[in-house]
Amino acid sequence: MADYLLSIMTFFPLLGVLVLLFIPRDNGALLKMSTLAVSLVTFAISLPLAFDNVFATSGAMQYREFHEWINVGNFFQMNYNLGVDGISLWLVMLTTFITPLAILSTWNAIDKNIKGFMAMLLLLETGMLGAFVSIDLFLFYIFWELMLIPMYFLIGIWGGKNRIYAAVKFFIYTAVGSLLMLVAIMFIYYFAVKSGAPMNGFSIEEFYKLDLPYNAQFWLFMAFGLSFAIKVPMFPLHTWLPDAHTEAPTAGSVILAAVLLKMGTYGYVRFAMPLFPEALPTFIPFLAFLSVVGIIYGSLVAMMQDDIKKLVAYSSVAHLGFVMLGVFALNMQGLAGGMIQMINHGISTGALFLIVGFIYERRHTRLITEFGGIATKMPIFATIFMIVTFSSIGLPGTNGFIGEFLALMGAFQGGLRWYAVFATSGVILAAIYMLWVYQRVMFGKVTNPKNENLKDLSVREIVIMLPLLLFIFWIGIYPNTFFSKMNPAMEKMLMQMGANPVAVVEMQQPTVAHVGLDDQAQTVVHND
Amino acid sequence: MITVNHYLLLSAILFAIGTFGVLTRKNAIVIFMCIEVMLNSVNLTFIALSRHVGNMDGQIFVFFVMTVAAAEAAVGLALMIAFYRNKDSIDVDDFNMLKW
Amino acid sequence: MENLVQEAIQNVNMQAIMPSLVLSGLAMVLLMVSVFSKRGSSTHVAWLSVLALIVTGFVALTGWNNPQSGFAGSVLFDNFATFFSMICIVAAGLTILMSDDYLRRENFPVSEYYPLILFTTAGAMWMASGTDLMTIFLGLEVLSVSLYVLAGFFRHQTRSNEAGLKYFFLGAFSTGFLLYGVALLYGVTGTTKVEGIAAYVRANPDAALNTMFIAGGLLLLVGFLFKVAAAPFHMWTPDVYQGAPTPITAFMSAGPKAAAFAALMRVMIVGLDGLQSELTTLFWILAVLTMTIGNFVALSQKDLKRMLAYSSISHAGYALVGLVAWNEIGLSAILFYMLVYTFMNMGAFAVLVLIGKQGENNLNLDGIAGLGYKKPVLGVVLTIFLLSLMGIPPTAGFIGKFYMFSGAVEAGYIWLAVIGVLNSAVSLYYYLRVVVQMYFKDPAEDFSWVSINVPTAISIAISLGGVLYMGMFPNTLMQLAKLAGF
Amino acid sequence: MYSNLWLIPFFPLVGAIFNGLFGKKIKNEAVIGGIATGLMFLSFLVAAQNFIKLLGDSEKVHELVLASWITVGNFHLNWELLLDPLSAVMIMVVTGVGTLIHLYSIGYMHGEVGFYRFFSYMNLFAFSMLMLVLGGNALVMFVGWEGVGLCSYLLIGYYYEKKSASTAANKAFIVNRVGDFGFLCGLFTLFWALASKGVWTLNFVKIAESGHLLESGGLLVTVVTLCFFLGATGKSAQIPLFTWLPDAMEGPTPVSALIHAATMVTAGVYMIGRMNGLFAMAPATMMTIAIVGGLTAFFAATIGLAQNDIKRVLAYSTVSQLGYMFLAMGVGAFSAGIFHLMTHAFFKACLFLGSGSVIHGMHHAYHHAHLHDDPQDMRNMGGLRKKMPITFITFLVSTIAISGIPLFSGFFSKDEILWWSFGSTRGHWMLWVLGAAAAGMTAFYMFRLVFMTFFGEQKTDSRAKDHIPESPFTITIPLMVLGLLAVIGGYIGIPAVLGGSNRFEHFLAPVFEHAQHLNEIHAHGSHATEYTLMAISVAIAIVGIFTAWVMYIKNPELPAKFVAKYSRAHRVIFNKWYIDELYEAVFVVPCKRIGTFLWKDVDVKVVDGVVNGCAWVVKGLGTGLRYTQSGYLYNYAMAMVVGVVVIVGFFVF
Repeated sequence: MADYLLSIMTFFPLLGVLVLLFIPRDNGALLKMSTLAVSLVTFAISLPLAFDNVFATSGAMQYREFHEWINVGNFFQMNYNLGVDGISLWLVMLTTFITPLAILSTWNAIDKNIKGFMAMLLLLETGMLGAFVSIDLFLFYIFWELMLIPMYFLIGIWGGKNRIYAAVKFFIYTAVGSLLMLVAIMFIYYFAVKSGAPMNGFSIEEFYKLDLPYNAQFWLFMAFGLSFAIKVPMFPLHTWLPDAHTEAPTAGSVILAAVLLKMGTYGYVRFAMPLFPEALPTFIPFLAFLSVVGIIYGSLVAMMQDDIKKLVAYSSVAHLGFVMLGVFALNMQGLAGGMIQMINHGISTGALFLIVGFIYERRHTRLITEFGGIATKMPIFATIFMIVTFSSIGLPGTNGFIGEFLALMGAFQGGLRWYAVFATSGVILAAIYMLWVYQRVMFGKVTNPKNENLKDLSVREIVIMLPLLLFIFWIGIYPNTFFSKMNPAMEKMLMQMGANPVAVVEMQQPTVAHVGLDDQAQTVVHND
Repeated sequence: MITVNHYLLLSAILFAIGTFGVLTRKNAIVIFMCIEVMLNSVNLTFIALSRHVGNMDGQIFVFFVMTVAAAEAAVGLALMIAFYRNKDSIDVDDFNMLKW
Repeated sequence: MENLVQEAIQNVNMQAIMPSLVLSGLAMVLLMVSVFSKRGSSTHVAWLSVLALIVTGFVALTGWNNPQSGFAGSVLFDNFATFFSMICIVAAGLTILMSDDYLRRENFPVSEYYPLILFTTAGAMWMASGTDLMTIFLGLEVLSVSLYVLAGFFRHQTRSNEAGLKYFFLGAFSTGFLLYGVALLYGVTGTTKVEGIAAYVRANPDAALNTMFIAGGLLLLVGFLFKVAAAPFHMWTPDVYQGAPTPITAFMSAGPKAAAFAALMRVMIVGLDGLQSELTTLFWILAVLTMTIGNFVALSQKDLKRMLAYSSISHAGYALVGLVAWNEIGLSAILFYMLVYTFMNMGAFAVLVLIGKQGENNLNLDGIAGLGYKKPVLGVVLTIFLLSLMGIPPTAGFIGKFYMFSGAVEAGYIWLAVIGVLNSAVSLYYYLRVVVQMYFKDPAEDFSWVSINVPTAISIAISLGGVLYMGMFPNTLMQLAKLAGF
Repeated sequence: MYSNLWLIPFFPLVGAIFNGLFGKKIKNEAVIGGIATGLMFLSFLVAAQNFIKLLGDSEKVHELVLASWITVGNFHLNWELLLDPLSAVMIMVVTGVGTLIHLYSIGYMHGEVGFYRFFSYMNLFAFSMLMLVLGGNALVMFVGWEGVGLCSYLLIGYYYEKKSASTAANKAFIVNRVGDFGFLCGLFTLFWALASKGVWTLNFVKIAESGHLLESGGLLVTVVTLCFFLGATGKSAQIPLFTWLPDAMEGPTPVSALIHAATMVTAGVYMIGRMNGLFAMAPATMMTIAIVGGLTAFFAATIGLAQNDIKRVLAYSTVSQLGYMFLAMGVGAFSAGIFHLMTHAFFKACLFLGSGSVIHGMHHAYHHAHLHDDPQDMRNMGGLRKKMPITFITFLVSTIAISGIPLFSGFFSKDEILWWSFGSTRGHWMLWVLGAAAAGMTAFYMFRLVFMTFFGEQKTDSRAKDHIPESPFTITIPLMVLGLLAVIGGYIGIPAVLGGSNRFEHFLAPVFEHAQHLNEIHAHGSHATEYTLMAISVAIAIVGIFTAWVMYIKNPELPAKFVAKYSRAHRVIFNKWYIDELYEAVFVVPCKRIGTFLWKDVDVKVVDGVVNGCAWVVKGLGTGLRYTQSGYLYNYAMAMVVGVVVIVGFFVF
């Protein structure tokens, strides 16, 4: 079993789709139950990964699986090459963890074509898991694209009023970026072929060792970077996100926010940055700048939204700005912050979307002005919403803080000082927009008669939220559970990016009045 | 002295005339005849060149071209008749249902 | 004289033309069968045609790894020819399977239809195996003349008439150019054999500077470009595809197009290798132009057949990328892509055949609103074909496109690959529009007229199997495509 | 040794969780309040035990690692607690005052729907505050720091149905976040600065040990400390971030007493004390702190002069008193600052609780009479000393203490601050002037408050007049205890000049002495000067009290005349110098405008416009190209011919 764990985990949901095909389409309850069961089993299959201590000691790929897949002589070869390391471990876990919750959240929300909906969710899970565990770039690309289709249908069929526009925009926008990446993938491959470097299909492990000229790295990074930046999404490539989120059904939004966006950041960490370490320094100022703009811009725009879901969507732009900034710091703190922030965003924003879903289910509107005073009617909901809000704001003791703190600290240390300062202001803005929306929705007197008879959360809804709350606090209070298994892999990855994991970018002269963006900082390394 | 070039020039002119006819005429039959002119100009070229290069391949080719032209004529005229039955016209301006 | 005849007879080697011979013969037999059949019943001819194709298929397969040269080097039935022959046979078979019910629905169950398809296929096989411009020309004409008839087959329908006529006129017109090109090449090289032309160029390296030679080569090329529907010789495609009976449209976009590509490749790569640098530049421009025009214009189409016609133009553009690359990957990619395209395009058309009402007035975007709910299986299947046409994994279309663009990248044409993928991105929009209509709109009609009949279902199933199999386990066929290259 | 330290924050945490989860089911106020208060008291006992142990211990700094927290690369951080004299004092104040206020709340919050919620929040607050003061590294402190901010938010917004309450809560949290921005920046800079010297730490003890690695008076340490100070201004309501505190009075009065007077708002002061080593190295920062502190003390006092809401007066008084503490920190009088923090905790808590008692009574009366007058408006009070004697006495005692009348606690601490601000190596006479002026005003407005509330004739609506009761014992007991402390709390720190030994300062010396010594911070000057200054400040206080007596007891019509005469000045002061309006105009409105602009114009029109524009252009091109397909045969043929001509022409020529 352990030898094929990743394959079993990845394709189990697909197997579930097959099972669903044989369930009558009008038997909604059975469909839901079996989908939930499939996703829970998938989660169970993935659990041994989380408990495996090998990740704490080794940064190498574990649970390797290798099969030759396509081999057309020396010029075209690709393999079924799976593995998981500390970088992808928690993202895999996040995926298997979030999916059952997302499924559970749709219990009453979906009445149209349940079978299709559930099949799409499971298909999506396979795509996501596959993308996280692929070591072969080609295989990764296949899973990467595979995710688009179910998401497209989730938005397009079960979405809101403007769903077609949103779905098509989502699909084409993301595809444009990934298609350029495809060309870049081909280029790397043939560069490797021509340079006679040892190869193993499109295995990134071999590609890491390539000695690409700077010029090539520059363009390749552009292609990869663009593709992932769209997925993240980084400003100004983010406009598909609010549309997609607003229109998507709750479960779709949750998965989109929790996992799909992580594909972009994960792509940077796993592919774009370590593959092209020489081009990386050229882009970092620019990308860090965009991250910071994303943080501030996303927050300011989020602040003025009148639709809660849109607000959360824009807040995602801001949150992922922190992730990116941390990753671009190129040191352990930053990367760890970025990585854990990915998980955090998955949990917190996922939870926020669920929360929006809960009230949407009750009131069929998401306009902030329609609400007010909900706290009196739904105290449990209010409490949970409050906790999630503060997690999203990044209150210490909750997960959000750990991520933001480490990311900013890393950025500060990694020579992105001024970026970090501006990014830190996002901490203020996050409080503004989140608390403001909380106030307008939850506090005050019930002024809208339609809100008079709102029911508090049902047991099912509480069950959905509890695991999320657990992790909000777990990561906030004892993140070492997660860090300990990420550290070796992160260290390895940073080396690959050409960075020293424990570097501190020194100021030129500690007493000079100006510590500028452009200080040509020298890297001073200290190990204790 | 009439050289191969003269033949080639003549056939080129014929080909051009045929092409021009296809572009300008509206009657399907006339267009078809223009195409025949083009094919025959090609035949002329083949024969001239066959003589010029000194082997028979070109002439053999001409036979095939003639055969094929005949076959095309049969099919083409049949199609025109079918169209005429439906539209009472063989003006190419009327072949205009399918566009854009 | 005696010697010549003897030599000629020795050189004949019927083995080399056996597949086309068998098919033509069987087609004629079936023509006779249909003459003596009762008017209005064509089913038996259809099945017999399929049988004929299967027989031919087996005959053709004997040519694999067993190249047969015949008629003094005018015909070469090698792996390349076998591969393309198989594509054409598959395309023809799928077409026939989806036609039977269709013809009855359209009240025109005329059994000559099937032998005509077989003739077309035979012509296509000639083209694929021809190594003399003469044999290629003959194959092309056999194919074309039969297709003119098939395009205009519904003689009571003005639309079909118009399609047939337009195809006929423009086809004949382009034949003129092709022949003129052959004549010029013949004048320079003194031969019409592809190998002979190549030998001439090898012997006279400055032939590439010879105006007549270049002009001849290019005019010849134009003839083929017309057949593969490359811009600016594509203009017939939308009209003809739209007007022709749907199965014929499907067939045209797969079989004959593959054959034209086969001839194009053979002539260009074997014969005009000396013009490589000029030709790759030209193909670069043509590929970009073709895919761009195809995709852009498809964006604003409402009629599904017309939209797929433009899509077919753009796919020809993608396939031309392989010729630009002019390398092993590029060429085997074209072979593979043609096979893939056959399956996915035939599949998509087969679904359209099923969902069309009599007269096919509903084959536009609004007409299929909500199809995914009323006919879920058809919806899913059509979606998969469309995804494959888009080039989304895990379908064959993705692998094909990836392989194709890989060739370009390998040869250093990165910008071409970039333009290609951007074009794919544009194409997403119009393919997705179909999906949008099928799934995101409420059903406008109940599609009660759609009856899924066995033969069409078989053809859809084969296409689907092909698309998925080649999408997920492409190794075998990619290797075959590689072996089929030269 | 001190291994039970963790119990101190743990008890309230248990209370918070217990009441939060089960309080709603329990419903019994006695149980809920009892658990909360009891746990606080347990916490107090543990704190006291540790405190006493520390008194007798020669080793004054003790760290207790509870668990690891964040381990990433070289960065290693623990959940760790730090007990030294400074935190010992703080835990005593927090648990002690906290217990009393919890007890008080049982009575005060009686009958509230959200009774359990209140106690849960209060316990959570105590937990956070204790984490703040016990935190062994900057991040644990920050957990507490933000935790108290959270609880403050929750408790200010306790009456969340009131718009003003939730708005005030938001304001408090957001303004605090501005401070946190500074705190975080400081933390990052500090960490980075130390890490580049090879010390990867946020641990307070280690920071103190490696402070010398940074250049004293250098830019880096100045930036770090200024950033931290920005954090402190947020939490401790100093200029420019003080505006949230008066609004925070929307919370129930015990909250105001515990959070917005006694404990949380002093966190900034504590933080500076905690990092005194760094601050001492940055004279520029110290100067800034002193000036800001002095100005805050002064300006807040001016605003306090004109307020009519009993709690608002106290709020501004708190701001002003906090200013004193910062003044103390700024001039290097760390222990004096902490001393004032402690005494202030006693008397200000007592004052707030007293005002709460008054409000409670007024409310009761209005409720009884079905009136909806404002129970907090002093203009409706008067003559309450007979109705509520215990409240009155404790209130008066505390007022005397805050006014700086000798023998009461406030005198000792305030005077020491004033002395340092004059005589310290980091002091200046102008700082003293600011402080003294503020002291005078403090005396005035505090007595104005007392006079308006407890003296004179009762101005309450006649229907409610006779229904004002003295509060129940749960309210009065804490009042009495705190009143007592307000009187005697200062005696542990009688300065040498008055014949004391300033035991408080000695106790804290291990924390502050080193930095003071290293950076040559000390107060100098003769005893004569000290006496003189002391006399002047007492005189000023008495003048203030006298003026208040004249204006509110002797000639009650005087204030109105005064207002009429200096109407403009009054209006400015009454409207708090229009600071809120200024911030609204400078920050809030532009921020919203920018947000709307970014959304409606930039995002929708520009960014998305480009995206949709691309799609539009592509589609437009497609539509344009489409019409080349005319349907006419000869056009198609023409296209072919043109194609042929171009292709052949291109390659032939």
